Amino acid sequence: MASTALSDARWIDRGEERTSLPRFLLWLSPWALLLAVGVYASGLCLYYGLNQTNMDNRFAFGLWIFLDLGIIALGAGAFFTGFLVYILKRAELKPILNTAVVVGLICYSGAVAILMIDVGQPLRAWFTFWHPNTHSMLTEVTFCISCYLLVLSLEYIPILLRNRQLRRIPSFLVFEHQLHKVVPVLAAVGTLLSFFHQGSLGGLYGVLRGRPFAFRSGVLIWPSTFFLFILSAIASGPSFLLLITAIVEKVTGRKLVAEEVYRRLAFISGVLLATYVAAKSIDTLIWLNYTSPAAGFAPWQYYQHKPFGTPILFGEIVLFGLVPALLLTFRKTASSRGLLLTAAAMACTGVLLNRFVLTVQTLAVPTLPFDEFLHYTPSWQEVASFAGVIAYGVILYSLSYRYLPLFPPRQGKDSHVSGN
Amino acid sequence: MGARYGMVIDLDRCTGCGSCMIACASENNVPALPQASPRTGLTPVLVRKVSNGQSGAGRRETFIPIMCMHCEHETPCVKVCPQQAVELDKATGIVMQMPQRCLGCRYCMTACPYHARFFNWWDPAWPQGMEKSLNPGVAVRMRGVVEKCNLCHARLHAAKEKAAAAGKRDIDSSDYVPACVEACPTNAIHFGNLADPNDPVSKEARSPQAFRLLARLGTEPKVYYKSTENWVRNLAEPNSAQGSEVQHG
Amino acid sequence: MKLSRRDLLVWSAGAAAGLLATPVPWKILDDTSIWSQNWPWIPQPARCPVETRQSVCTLCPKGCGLRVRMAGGWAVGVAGLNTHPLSRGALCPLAYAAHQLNWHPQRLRVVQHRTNPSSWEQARAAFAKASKEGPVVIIDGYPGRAASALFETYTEGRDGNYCVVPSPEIRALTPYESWTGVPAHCLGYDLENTRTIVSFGAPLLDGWGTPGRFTRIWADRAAGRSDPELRLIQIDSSLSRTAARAWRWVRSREGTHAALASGLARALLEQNLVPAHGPIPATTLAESAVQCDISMEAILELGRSLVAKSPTLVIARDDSPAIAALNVLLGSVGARGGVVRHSQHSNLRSYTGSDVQNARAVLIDSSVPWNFMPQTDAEVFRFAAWHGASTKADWLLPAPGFLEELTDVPTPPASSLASYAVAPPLVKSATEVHSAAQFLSSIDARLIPTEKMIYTRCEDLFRRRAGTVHAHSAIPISELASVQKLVEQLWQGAVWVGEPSPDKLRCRLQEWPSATRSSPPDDGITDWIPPVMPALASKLYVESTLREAAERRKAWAPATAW
Amino acid sequence: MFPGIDGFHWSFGHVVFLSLFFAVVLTILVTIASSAWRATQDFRNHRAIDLWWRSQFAELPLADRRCRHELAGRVISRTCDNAFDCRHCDKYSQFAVLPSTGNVSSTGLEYWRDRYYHRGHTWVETAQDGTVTVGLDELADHLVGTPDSVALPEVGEEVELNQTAWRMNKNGREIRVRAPIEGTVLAIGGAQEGWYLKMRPRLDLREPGTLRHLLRGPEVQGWFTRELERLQLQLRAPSTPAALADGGVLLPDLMNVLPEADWDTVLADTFLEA
Repeated sequence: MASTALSDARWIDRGEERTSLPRFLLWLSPWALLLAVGVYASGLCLYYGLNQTNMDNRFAFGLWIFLDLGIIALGAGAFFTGFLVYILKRAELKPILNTAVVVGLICYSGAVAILMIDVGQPLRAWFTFWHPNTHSMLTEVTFCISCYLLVLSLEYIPILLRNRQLRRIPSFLVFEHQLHKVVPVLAAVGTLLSFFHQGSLGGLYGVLRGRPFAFRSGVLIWPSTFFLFILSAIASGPSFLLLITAIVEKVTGRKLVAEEVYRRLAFISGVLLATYVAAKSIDTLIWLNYTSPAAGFAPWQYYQHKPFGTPILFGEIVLFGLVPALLLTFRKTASSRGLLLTAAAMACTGVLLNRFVLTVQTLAVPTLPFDEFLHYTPSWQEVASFAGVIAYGVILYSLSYRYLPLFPPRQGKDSHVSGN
Repeated sequence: MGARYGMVIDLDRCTGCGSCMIACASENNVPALPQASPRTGLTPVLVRKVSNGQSGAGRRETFIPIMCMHCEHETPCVKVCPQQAVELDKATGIVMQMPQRCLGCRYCMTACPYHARFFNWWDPAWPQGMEKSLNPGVAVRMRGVVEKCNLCHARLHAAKEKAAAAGKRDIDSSDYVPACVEACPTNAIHFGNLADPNDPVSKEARSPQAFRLLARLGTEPKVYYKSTENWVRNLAEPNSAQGSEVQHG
Repeated sequence: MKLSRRDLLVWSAGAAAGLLATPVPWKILDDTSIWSQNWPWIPQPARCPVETRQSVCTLCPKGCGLRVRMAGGWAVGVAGLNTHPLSRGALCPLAYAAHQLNWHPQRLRVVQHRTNPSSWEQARAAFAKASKEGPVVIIDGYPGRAASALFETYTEGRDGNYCVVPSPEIRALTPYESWTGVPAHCLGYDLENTRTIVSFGAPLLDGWGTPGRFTRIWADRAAGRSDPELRLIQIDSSLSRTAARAWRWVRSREGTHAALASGLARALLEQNLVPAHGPIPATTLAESAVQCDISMEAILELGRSLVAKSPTLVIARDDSPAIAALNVLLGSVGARGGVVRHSQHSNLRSYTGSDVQNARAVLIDSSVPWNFMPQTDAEVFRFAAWHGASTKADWLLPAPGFLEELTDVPTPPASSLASYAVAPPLVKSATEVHSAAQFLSSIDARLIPTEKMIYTRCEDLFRRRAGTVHAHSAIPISELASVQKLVEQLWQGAVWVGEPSPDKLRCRLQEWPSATRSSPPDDGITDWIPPVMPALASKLYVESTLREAAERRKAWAPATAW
Repeated sequence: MFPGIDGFHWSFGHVVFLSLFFAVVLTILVTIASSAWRATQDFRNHRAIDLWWRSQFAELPLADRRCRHELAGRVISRTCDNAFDCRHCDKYSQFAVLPSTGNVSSTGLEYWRDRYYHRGHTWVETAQDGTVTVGLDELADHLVGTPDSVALPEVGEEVELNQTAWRMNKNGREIRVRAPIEGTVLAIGGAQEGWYLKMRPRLDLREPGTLRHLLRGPEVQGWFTRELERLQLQLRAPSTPAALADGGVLLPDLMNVLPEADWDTVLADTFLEA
């Protein structure tokens, strides 16, 4: 790798193997294209309004809200890892801390971006800070997410400043040095915020008295979904990190973190997921037998509409809940790479499924006795914006991986094998 | 506790002509856009056609005008709005929507079990010159905000001004009649103050034939319905209902 | 001390911080919401005082009373006039948005000659030329007005034809013409006093007749009662709006109303429910039962319920004589609560294809349904306020729109009493428009202009001293001091209503009319369809599923949503 | 929320919620502000340079971070945790400093007994008048040979310990030579007399600790040996002949001899470039 014109070797950490710049750009280009399409679609929605989507008065929330809840749940790995490392002092998870931060940043910034398109009057988005209705879960969500996004960007700065070239600038390096000292504080704040907004996102639907399918009884001002969301989020977060790391290892063909880190993540994820499944089952039983009938809705009514029958409930709790929980918890299964990754993927799917049911199925099932079961297909603009966010995530992660020390310096760095 | 305005709608009298829908839209400057559809249109009052599900001679149909029910207790939309754009007016019991404060998050729409809230998917528009026929009393809502029935609040406002001019404290009930009530050719919609036990409407609301939609949700809607037919009264609660909406493709 | 840049920075930062503590920036921020509410492209309603005027709707011949809210010289709202004796404060749904119609994109604004823009001068010249060459035919959709009289005198002058395209209600009354010798325009139904109504598909609760008239009666005397004072029996192939609300809905196969009528007649006779004199229908009970797909028992039962509460009135949708004959059998013609005569008009000729045979010019008044089109090679001059689908005419002449012209409102179709009202011009037209009457009198100076004629009609009313004027209260016309008073009242939206016609209606039926369906009228019009829909009608036809698809196609498609 | 905003009512919920929220915001802002503030403070009292060096030191590969005592064979293995700052190293005194003996090395690389060596391959030679001379050592010389260009500091310039002493350019690669000692530049030597700096050290040379951070005697021996091993490994790039057999002699001007070797890494390891 002699320093030719088309080389960014000076920017890549010494001794780290990275593919050549042209190949890297080649890898980025399709994502960049996707991102461009997404930006265009979002532009349409902002310029012409939400008539560009297929949402309507009855399906007032659509794909986007599902996306937001989904990726925010998966992004929970960021705060939870921070919590484990800084608050609970689980040093063994330090290697994936940076990855966790980047993934978290991607998830949250993506979600906020989509939310900005999703509201009919983005110009007035700040009104929530202005006339806050503290009884609304959405207020809590807005406040916490915006704060936490700030926290994440602050946590990202030190990683950014450790870039090989940037760290040559004394002021950057010193600032990074100082910032690094206070990161635990940020982690603590982030944990607080995240616990709240993950919960409030669950509360978002749990409080909908008018939608007995989603309405849940709870404690104090919080419906049960509040706590279930926290649990499911911190359960799936580690799994998602595990998955991402594994994928990166596959793509780059390099060993990034110790097998032990995987096991640790899997175990944490598994145990939490098991707890979640238990809680979720109890909650579901209470809902089916008390909450829903009290509102005048016989539970069977919800599940008589295909394809949203009882299988979806089974899938949510057992297939994508209990099964991965067990697979992840037990060392025997978790030590097999294939099983481990499958289980992690299933765990993430389960949480996404849960978010899907709560957002989409809630609106699809009728409330008025003479309502029809509704169908809705997102427009290409919605899908494109969705895809755009994913592309944005891939690009940001690729750049971070290439130019920033996401993972600890590789073993064998000292044996000075020259990169190719 | 001030007035509690509400309605009793006599479904036996509703012929489904839709006068209420048009009168409402005209009174409140609701735009009518060609690109709208039954699911994206703005119909603060929406008359829905419901059948008892049978076919042939045994078939029965009825028309149910649905508007904001102005729920009194735990008002779903008021609770969820992140920025106090929806409020339950203490003095009148009217659930007020403040479009100039709405950011169009549509959370309230998902919260409303009656689908009585509508989103301005398009910029409001009228054919060339037709804006001259707009009602001066009501401001036009812009794209991207939610709107709904506010019991013709402009009329209440006018009535109050009139009363104030006459030096009276309370408005004359004949001065405040929502457009849909006024327009109904069969007087099917009765409007009045439910807080006043002597008001004919509150008497009617207590009649055995009166019912409310989804009353068991516990939101205390202030729009009552009334019917002599059992199958219609059964439409109040989902698990006792047989009926289904008649969809004309 | 000298002010260093640092001091300046510190000072300005402090100032900024201090400003944040005051309401000013926050208030300004808050106001942005108002700004974002008022983007320049969002239309704002005019800010001016609103006054309420009374008038009569002239969109169709049914003459409903209106309360029009006016602001800045434009109509901004329409509501029913409660003191109106016929419409009784009710309107058809479309009327509530009628004030939008004048701004409809389909509004006809300039004279068009075969779709090319032309001028009134050219139109006049063309019409004058054509009328010199040969007879002129004038077709009217709203007989009885001063304008109609003007049309008549004009055509009488030049051996032309004046004929009328009757509304569906009048059409349904035509069978009685031959049996009673009274023109259908002078006949009506005494709905107020009848106790059983058998409707053969007539949309009684869906815009039939003067909408408010029957709906109010029904609401007061029938709605929601198990044993109503007024029994409404609806015979329909499908569950129509009226059927859905009727006391009984009898389901008969599509297009078998006449057959059912004959069957009913047989049922009545066989059970001796009616005096058996006069002719007897050929169709047997069994036959009609088979045709209509109803059991014989059901027909017999229907027959019994027909006479259970008399007086009984049979109302048909079309002009099938077999159905009309039922009224004769029941003795309801000329009787209280039956088919009655309300006034003595001259005999009006309903339009038939032969009328335009040898005509050189055909003038179609704006009141004629847009879907009416005579088969002729004569030059057609069509007056219309809106395009509708009427562009087939050689000349399209922009007529006054809603509330734009002074016109009088004669007795509405199917009314039981004669009535007279005046619709004053409340709003001005944006472009130059002329009614057919104005057009003719601008050509022929000898014609009496309608304004003058309306005034003379008021004089006649006043001279006859019969009937009552319904303003805020009902005043016997005899109590009015002068003609001016009457004119004043009428111009403010009052309605004159005459007394029941004194002379008895005699009806004789030679033989029972055949049950075969009468051929549809040769102009192809079976129902009145508005030329255009007000924009807000989309609430019914586009933004909701309230109306049946077919209905929507029929009414909305031609009305071309803007 | 603020005076003059219509339609907003304070409630208990607001007080609790908003105060909590603003507490959080405050915490976040304070943390970032404080770290920024402390950063500026570091610059003000010259800790910044040291911090900078230390965090760069942390980035160095382990091999470059061996403790001098390990190099001297006094301990089996030890990684320096004090950025080579033996002046303030509590471990330093734990080991007796043996006098250096002999100056001939078996590696074919010479080092002088009276010179003090810095890990960045520079040496310091003290003069009687209290000044010092700074120059590149043998190994560095062999690597770079004659540089294409050299940017020496101005006379009178202050040079910081472990910071750039001067820069050289060879085959389009920039090489930064770290200063072995802090002081003021008195004179500079040009190409013919070999690149060197004559400096007046900031600290008093009579102080025993002044040059304590630099390698001497057997330490240099051990260090050179390891450095040569490293080079051996690194320069054994595919398709290149063994540049130096064990115990062999370094060829001069290696950068030209083996252009295809991974010089990026080699130079960085040699001149302590993180």
